Amino acid sequence: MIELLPLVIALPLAGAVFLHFFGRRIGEPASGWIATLAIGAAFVVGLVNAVPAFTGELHHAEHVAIWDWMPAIGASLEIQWDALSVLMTLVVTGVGTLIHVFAIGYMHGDPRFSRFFTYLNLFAASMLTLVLAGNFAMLFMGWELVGLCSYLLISFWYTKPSAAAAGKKAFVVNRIGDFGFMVALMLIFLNFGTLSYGGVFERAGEVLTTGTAVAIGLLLLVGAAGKSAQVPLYVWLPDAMEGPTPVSALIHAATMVTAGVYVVSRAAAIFELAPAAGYAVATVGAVTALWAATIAIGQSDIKKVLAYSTVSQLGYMFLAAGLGGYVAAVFHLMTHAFFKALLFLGSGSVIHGMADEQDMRKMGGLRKHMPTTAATMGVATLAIAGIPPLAGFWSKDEILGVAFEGGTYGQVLWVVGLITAMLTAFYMTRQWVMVFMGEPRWDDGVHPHESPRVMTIPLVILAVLSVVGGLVNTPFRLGLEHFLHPAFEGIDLAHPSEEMSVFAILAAVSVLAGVAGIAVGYLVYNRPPARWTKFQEGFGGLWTAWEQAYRVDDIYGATIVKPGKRLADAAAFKFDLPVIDGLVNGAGWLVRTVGSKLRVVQTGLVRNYGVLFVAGVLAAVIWMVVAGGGV
Amino acid sequence: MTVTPGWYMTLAAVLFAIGLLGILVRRNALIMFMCVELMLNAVNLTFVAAGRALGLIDGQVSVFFVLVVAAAEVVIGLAIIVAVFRQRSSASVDELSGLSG
Amino acid sequence: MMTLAQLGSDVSWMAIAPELVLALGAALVLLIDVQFKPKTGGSLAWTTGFVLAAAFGFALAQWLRLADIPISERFPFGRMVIVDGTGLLARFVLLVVTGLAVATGWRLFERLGRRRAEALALILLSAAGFQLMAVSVHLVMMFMGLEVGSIALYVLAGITRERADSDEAAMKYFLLGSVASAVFIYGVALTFAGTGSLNILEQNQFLTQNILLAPGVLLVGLALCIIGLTFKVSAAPFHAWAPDVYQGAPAGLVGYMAAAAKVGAFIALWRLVDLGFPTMRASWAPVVAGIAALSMVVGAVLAAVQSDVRRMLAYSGVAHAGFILTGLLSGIDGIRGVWFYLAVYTLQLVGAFGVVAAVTGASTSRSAISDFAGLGRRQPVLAVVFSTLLLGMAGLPLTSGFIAKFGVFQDAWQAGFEWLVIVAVLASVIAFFFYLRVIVTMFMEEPSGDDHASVGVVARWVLALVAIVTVVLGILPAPLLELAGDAVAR
Amino acid sequence: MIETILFFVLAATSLAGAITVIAARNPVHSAMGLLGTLFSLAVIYVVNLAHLVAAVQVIVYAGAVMTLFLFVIMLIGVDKAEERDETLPYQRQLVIGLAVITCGLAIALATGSGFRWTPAAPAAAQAPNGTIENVAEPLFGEWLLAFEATALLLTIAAAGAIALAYFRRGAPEEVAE
Repeated sequence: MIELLPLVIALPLAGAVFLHFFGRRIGEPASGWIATLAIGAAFVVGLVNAVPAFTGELHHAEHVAIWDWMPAIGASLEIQWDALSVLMTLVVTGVGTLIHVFAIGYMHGDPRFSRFFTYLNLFAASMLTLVLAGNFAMLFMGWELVGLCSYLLISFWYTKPSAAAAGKKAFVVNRIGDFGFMVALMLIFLNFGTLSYGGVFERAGEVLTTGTAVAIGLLLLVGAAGKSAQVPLYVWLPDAMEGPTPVSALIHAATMVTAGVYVVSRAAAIFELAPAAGYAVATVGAVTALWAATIAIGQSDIKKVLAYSTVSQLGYMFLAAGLGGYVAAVFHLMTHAFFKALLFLGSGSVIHGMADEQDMRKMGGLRKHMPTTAATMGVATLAIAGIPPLAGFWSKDEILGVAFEGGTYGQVLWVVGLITAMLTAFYMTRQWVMVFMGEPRWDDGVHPHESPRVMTIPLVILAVLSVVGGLVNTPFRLGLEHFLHPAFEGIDLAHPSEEMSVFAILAAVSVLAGVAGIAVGYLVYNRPPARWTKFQEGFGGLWTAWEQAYRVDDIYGATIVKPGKRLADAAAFKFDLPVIDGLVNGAGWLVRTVGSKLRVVQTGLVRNYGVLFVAGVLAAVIWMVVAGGGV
Repeated sequence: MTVTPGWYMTLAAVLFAIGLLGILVRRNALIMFMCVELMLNAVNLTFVAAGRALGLIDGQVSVFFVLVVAAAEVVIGLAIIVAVFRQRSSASVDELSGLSG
Repeated sequence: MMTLAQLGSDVSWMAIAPELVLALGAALVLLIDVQFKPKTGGSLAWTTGFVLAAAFGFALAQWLRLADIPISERFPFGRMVIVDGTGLLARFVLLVVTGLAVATGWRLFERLGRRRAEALALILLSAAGFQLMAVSVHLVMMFMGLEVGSIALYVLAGITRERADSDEAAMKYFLLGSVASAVFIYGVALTFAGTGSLNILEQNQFLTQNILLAPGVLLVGLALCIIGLTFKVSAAPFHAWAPDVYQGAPAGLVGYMAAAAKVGAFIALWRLVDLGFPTMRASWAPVVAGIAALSMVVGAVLAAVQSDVRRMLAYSGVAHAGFILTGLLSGIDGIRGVWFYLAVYTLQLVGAFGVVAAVTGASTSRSAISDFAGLGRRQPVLAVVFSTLLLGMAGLPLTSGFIAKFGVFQDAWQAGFEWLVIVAVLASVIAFFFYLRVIVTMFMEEPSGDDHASVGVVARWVLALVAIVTVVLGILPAPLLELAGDAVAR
Repeated sequence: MIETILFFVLAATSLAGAITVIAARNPVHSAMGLLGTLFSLAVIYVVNLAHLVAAVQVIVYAGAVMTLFLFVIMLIGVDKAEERDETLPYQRQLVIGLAVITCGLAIALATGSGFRWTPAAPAAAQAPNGTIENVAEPLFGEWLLAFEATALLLTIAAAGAIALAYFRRGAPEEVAE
């Protein structure tokens, strides 16, 4: 059945192509269902082929060649099917399918309904290209395609200037990361002479010096930080909330932003040789986690909270991956995909029910009107807050456990992670309470209503997954660890302590932190808004800073964008014209001058040519004899 | 003082060099051909002398092939001279500089 | 006493069947001309095409059963030639190039009158010569192949003898070429003296088993052999003949002249340095690298200042010779990249000269770039084909030229010639501009003067095909790369 | 001893002939100089036991090739003196420079190797006796293919000569477009 794997990419791609040509004619909701069918079928194909991985028969990575483009340098279309890609594929297609279904309801009535699904399918195909790639060339292809599709999706409502700007921003910031990624690939190619995973990772130990490995690791980190919205390149993600909510759920919870984590895990063999780069990854992750969590606290836009929360959780994954806890990182990636997709879709359901209202201060008391949404989002909130036995608890605890075992530095990061966990519990509770509890604070003329079945059923499924999803890897039964083991063969994986007492204490501490966060959130926000203000004023200027996201955008604007723009202007008119043109012209002039000087040699006279020939003969002969030690 | 094949080969080298430099100093195409013949003869002498030193007949066999090539080159070369001469009434290569740069 | 049976002891007609077919075909063409005195060239064209196809068929047949040929039968004719994949690939390229050249330059043959039979026979014989050169592992045999190929080319350069330019080209080519041949065969004689053998494989055997205390004479011999071959591929500083000859020779034949010599000489050069003298790598590699670097720089810089398309192509050919030499430096595996480069470059070269012949006339000698102004409007198909081929030569990504350049650069980089790769990339950048200049002229400038451009139906299709192949191989190089890899393995 | 004397005499005559080729003003004199070199070499071949080569040298070179040369010299009427002064700028200086370098290289190589240019030679190598039989055996055995290739060469020579120098009566002479 493994030969069918290319279908995983081909099906969504075919869906996109089909909808591109016929979508408008088919109209809604049929085009939505076709897209769903395409990705659903991809999920089924993936699932069928995942069976050997589940039964433990997939010991080594299987390869399916689609097209040998340049086999010599390992650049071909080739699927690598190992535990890591199995997991990623199932998450992408599985969660993706649910999001597609949801989107059918959410995008109801949009004039570009079918176009939306074209993009969604295209995006899914790109993401699957990325995770299924068997070499860096194909990975890069998927990487770029994903970026392109996210641009299309974020600025889907391109008539809104903010949406168009957000798309552009995502594109530009990602480009910065991509540059690092590209340089990393070049270094890899120059050192290994190939781009295929096998050729690189198996020989990493013998080929790379520590210095090179660190360089490659750091460059990969730059690329990953761009895609996975890490400090300092995270700024595009909150803005990207301008896109339709299913897009946020798909891109910013389940798929694209996890690409960075995926790449770091994939390149585990390189990071293993470069502990310094690993620490850099962990540090970036911890800083991001805390930084974004604080910002999330101050947000009042329902989606902005989730956006910063996503950034923060991705920081978590980086933290784990940087310390060698790849399984923990991938585990959290998976559970996060469940509950964050659920949260995004839930918020979408709320926005849908509230007639496109996104300000949480104008919500409240919605649980009576949207019971399913409220319940499922409640589950997700508990899950992300790390309340046992929900999914988030297990994965978050594993990350914290890994950090705790990671020496002194790891324990510092553990403290950061713990604080972040508490903050996460707080702001998520704050969100849920503000939206669903208390008195209604709606604008006039808003009549909240529960969303149609097509939207709530995915919510329920995701809620179930958020509850049980964590059970695949508990300290009692390391299912995921065993499952992923073949993909990390030869990698020294970091584990949480295996002693039950340590686990129990750590778990107790983190649960306590979560409960504390929930308690504060509930106590403060389940009251009239006046009390919130009082609470918030207690933080003084800090709260304002959080509310304004530390004004990072303004800072970037002032320090990078504006000078950059000015520089670009200056470059175009002052530098470009005289200097660049001068350089080009100068080079051209040099070539022409040298050329016309050399041309004189070509007199057209055979005897002159003869002199040149004989001189060349003598030079070559003497050089050769001297080089060969002949005299 | 015994003559070794090396002596003959040195003589051949000198003949070859004379031929090679002759190409550069003469402007009459016919004489330039003669210089090429001179070079090929130097090669033949080298082959014969080397074959003697090595005790191999291959050196002498090679001479026949160089000879055939020399003959074929002469035929074509003289034909080209005749063709050029019909156009320009001159066999001086210094006058052939229409193509340059 | 020797008997006939002994004489035929290791004769393998199959091993040289393509050359035999070409030689017989040449004789046939001459006989048809003498016997029937055809007014038009139709019958000769068909004969030539048939002969080329038959030769190709024999080569293909041998390729298909190559794996079954035991090692003992790989060196027939007293170990003079080798039966291997590289040699067969060289034949494929040469035969295809020959066919394309005849098809695209057919207008010239029509105008040659009764001389067309000789021209066709000479083309077939020279192809046979270069093929023998590419399969020989015996230096005198290699010399014979070289001479058979080259002497025919001297004549072809001057075949439009009524034009002073053509005569001049023939004379220059012949004089410098025969000097280079003499240098080559002198080098052969010196390596014979130095190693006691004329067979490349035996020379290598001798050198691996013995350490020479004073290898001076042998080194001179090797240097002279390398010079003789690099002359044929028009590498600097032995390139001076190329621009003049390419400009003076009839346009319809230049493509063949440039391509065929390159195929034969490069494969022979590879056999010489990598099969015969790998032990002396430390001596020849720097020299070859130096020649390569000089060729790339001189070729690119001088091409940039040309105002004649054919001179520009000639100088760019010098640069390309440098690029291919770059690939030769990486040892025995380098042949894959070299062969791929040769295949795609010669194809583009023949195609490009085919277009030049169509635009400026098949027997003229001048083809100013300004003659191409406005071609995009006059002959859009030709203009697009020419642009594609030029971009392929420039090495634009998504053309076969890019893959080829990439391959040889990569090989050279891995062989430790990083500096050479940097020079090569710089040269490619310069090269890009002069190729672009022609394209800009074709599409952006107003036509000047009269329009002579005309192209036959066959030539048009063939040229379009070459352009398509250039693009397809840029996107889908794997089959051809595999073929090249196969050849090394076999 | 005899061989030593012979060597110096023949070296002298062959070099004298070669210098005549490149120095004589009259092409006919050059041809005569070449002839002298060819004959000297033929004798050297005999001394080296290359009998058949010597015979062929006389017959083919001195006989056929030189006759052809002389014939063309007469045909195109250049049997008159050539100007001595160099017309190309720098040509003479460059050639002198190259000649000096060539001499230096030759001396360095010759002395560096002690005139032993054949390091592969076994100590007790017997000079091969170049009788017709001894030469013919490899020529038609191992070297058969190369021998056959000469056929191609001669065909090319014939066809090429016709293409370049045979002017058919009444045939249109203009192919330029």
